Amino acid sequence: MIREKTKLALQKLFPVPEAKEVTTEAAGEEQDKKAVKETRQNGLLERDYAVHGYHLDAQVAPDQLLEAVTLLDEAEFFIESITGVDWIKEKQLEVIYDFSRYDFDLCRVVIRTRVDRTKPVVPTITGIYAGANWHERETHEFFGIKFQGHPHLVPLLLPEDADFHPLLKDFKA
Amino acid sequence: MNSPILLQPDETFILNVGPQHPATHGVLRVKMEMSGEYIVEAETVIGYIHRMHEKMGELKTYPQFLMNLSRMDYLGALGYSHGHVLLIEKASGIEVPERAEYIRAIMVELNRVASHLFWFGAFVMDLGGFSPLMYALQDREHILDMLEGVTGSRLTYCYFRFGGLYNDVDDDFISAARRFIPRMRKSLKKYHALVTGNIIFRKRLEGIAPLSQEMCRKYGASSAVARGSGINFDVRKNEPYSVYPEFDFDVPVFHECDSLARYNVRMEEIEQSLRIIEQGLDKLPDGPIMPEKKPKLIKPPPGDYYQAVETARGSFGIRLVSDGGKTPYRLKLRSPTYSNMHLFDEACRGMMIMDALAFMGSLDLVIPEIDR
Amino acid sequence: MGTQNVPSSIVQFAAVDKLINIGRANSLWPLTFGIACCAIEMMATGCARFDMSRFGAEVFRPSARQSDVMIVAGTITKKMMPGIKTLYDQMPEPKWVMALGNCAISGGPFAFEGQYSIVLGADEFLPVDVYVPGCPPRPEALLQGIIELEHLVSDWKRWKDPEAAKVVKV
Amino acid sequence: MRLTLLNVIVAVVIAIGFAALNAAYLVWAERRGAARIQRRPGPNINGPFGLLQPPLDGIKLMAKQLTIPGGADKVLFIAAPVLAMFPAIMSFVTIPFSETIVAKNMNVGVLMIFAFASMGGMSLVFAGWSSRNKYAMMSSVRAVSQAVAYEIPMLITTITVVMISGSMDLMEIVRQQSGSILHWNIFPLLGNSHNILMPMSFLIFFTCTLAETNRAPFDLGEAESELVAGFHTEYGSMGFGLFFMGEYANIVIGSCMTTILFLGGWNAPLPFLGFIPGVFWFLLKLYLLIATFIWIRWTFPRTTIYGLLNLSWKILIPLSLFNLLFTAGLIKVF
Repeated sequence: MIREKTKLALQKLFPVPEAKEVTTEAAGEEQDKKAVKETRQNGLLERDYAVHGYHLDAQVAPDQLLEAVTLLDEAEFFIESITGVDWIKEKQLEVIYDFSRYDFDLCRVVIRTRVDRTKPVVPTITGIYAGANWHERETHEFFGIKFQGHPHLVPLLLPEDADFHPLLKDFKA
Repeated sequence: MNSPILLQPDETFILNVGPQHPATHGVLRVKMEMSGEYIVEAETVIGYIHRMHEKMGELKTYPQFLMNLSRMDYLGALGYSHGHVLLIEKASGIEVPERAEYIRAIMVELNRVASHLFWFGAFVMDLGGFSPLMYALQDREHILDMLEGVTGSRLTYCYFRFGGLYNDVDDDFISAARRFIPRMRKSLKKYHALVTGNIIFRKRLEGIAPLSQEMCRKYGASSAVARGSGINFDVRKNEPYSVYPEFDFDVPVFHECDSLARYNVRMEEIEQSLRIIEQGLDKLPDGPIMPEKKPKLIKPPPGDYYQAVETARGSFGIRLVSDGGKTPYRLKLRSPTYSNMHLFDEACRGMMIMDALAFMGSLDLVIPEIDR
Repeated sequence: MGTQNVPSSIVQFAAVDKLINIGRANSLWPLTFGIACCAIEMMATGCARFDMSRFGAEVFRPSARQSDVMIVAGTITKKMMPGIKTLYDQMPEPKWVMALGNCAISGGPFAFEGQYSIVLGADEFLPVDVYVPGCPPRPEALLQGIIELEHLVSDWKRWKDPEAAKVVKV
Repeated sequence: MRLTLLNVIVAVVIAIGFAALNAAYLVWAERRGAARIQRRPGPNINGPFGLLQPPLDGIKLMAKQLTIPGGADKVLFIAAPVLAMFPAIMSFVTIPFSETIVAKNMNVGVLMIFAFASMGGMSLVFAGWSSRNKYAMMSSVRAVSQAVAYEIPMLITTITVVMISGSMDLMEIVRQQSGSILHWNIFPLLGNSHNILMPMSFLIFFTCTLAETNRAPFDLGEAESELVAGFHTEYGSMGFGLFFMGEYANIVIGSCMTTILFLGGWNAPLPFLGFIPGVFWFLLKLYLLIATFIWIRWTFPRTTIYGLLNLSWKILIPLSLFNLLFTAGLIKVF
């Protein structure tokens, strides 16, 4: 099962004291409710596919990102999308990476990382997935997240000289 | 036949293809660095029809956003709406009656046939043949008639509701759909005789723009782009949703990796969609089309939800981050053509402009869907 | 309505002018230029069932230099606006603009609070002659728009106005 | 026939009239024909069967503003459309429509028509070069390579016919083919040579005509989905109109030449049909060929530029050379 393999591989990213045990679904739900109040700690969660639509959910630190994505690349995942979420109350920006497989052995993996709203810098994964290029440019223009090492980080959908980030919650047209 | 020549970097010029160019099917611009007729470097510039669907998703309530999905991709609108309603139903735990799901599947497949027909015509027009467009659009009009009778509009349907449908199908629709299937099969035969068998057509597509499986994976390609490269990937089969497991249909996969393979996949998909429609009409159960108990106000519990569906253009993903409010906290639309088009920059290097534009046609672009 | 003052014709002769206007009205060549959903309906209008060619208006020219009427079919974004302006400037006189669909008229469903991306209608920067509402307009509506434009270009009426005929009877 | 000034003027005026009328109504025929192939009515409201459509289009084009793009080479830009129309009209002068209807017969008629035909290619080059547009430029480069590639097999095939007839006089070539359909150069079984390869040379010649007139599937010069509008991207109003008319005039010339060289000109297909005037047969053959042009255009997709050149250099030229040798051998034997 690719799900088990990926889970084990991703688990290695988290040192034992920090990573909570891989929680079961019931605990995951609890985690969810808590997440509204407090920021979620880095770690790996197994989600109920029937409710959430994906299996593995790993929150990593920005410097662990490349490692995690490399793991998925080796397991032949394809990149679905990259997007951001503006958690304005927690003063954080979240970058979400979706991965899936061209396979009947279904496994959807979500990698997420959180950065401070004032200094949103995340390493680029274009070196691993060439297709991340546009996704990262889009996330950059919508949220102002800088992808360090990106070859061509200019606005993609907005005009070339756009300097606003419309999907931030404090954006006013 | 079309081996790239040795390019002298100092002999190039920049050619702006688009935003108004007959081959780009809308407002797409490709900045091409050309050496004669060969492309050295291409940079796709998108966003000329960026209409902030995602921002509107955050500002509108859940039912208000239904209309946006059909304006995102106007050719295969119902497939996108399907993804949206499935996601919200999953997130807020709404049960959907079986009849509604069957009707949804039938409608989505009809819409897929219509979309593929339009693509077929436009693609052949890119190659310089005009008449197939007319034939394809004539067949498409029959589908639009049927859909219009039930959904009330020709292109931008707002037919699906959370939990069910806006309108039940009537006997007219069912008999029209049954009549349509043999007619479409006959037309398909005609198209194969007129276009697929044409020597000029084949020569223009065979061996052009090979896309490796590795490349598809790195860019996240789906639909005919992936299936033309020998990847057996169809969300309807790989990640079954709705009532698709009930249907018996095949996923066409071709291993040639070229433009002709992509063409063949889509033509074969029309036939498979017809099979689904046929089975759907046979199996269509009686019953209500809206659930009996449905929350008045849709407020999915806080959390993160994802739903992927197979639309006419490939794997469409929609992500909802909810904070429990009346409007989504974040709604991300993952459009399939966005990833498919992204391939173009890398794949068209060293091609001649005419092949590159034929290749662009084989990607089945709908620009508002890329730009969202 | 009425005969339009066409900037290119400096010397005007009534009869010749009338003939020229009739010529113009009956051979409106649109620019191949689709932006969004409405462009699909525009293509459907050119195709078998509705067939714009009956009115001599099916010659979609890809080059702005050869076209007479620009059908703005879809939402105009701020990024696209300069491009459309350039295209309009490239068209030789006399030229007409048709705003097809709600987006080209007023921004349509995308005119929304917090909107940062679109221009609210083609008439913000182009002299629009005919507005065809709908989201998207039906092909029949576009045909009606073309006939309206013909009336606008020349006084000559293709058909008697059925409404007016009724009034005469009563 | 003595050549007087009046004669010449009348001939030229008739030639211009014929060319212009043909060009205008072939546009109509093309639009109606395309519509028929595509299951729609086509322009049918303006006048009976839409017959007033071409004059209306013409009026509109003439009354449109003339634009010359900034930075364009003005002289060449204006000369190009004239050059597209002029050789075609001049070629009409020497075409024999029947035994009597010919403006000026020349004993080197074939040569003259080919000389003017090569000038047509120049107009595309001028147009593309002078309009200062990258698409037009690319199109004109294509047009040159296409013209060079297709003139060779066309001329070689013509030489084959000239060898059979032993004359460069168009009327003489037609007279040689009198009799029945089996005397025509396309099936010369009863003619003076028994060349069984002639149907092939007919096909070569016809293909080359398609390519020389820039018609689909060889319309790479104005490849709409690639080069916007090709060499006439920057031409509006009557400049564009002249290119349009020139294209159709060239089609008429090409079809006339095919009729004369291969289909027996004004000769009736069967001897007992000889009571019908020759000009009827000539026009019948001519318009059937033109209908084929239209039919092909709306059926086939466009080839690629390398496909086009490969077809000429790798297939048509060797075939026509072989055909030439074969014919020479046959003439020697019989």
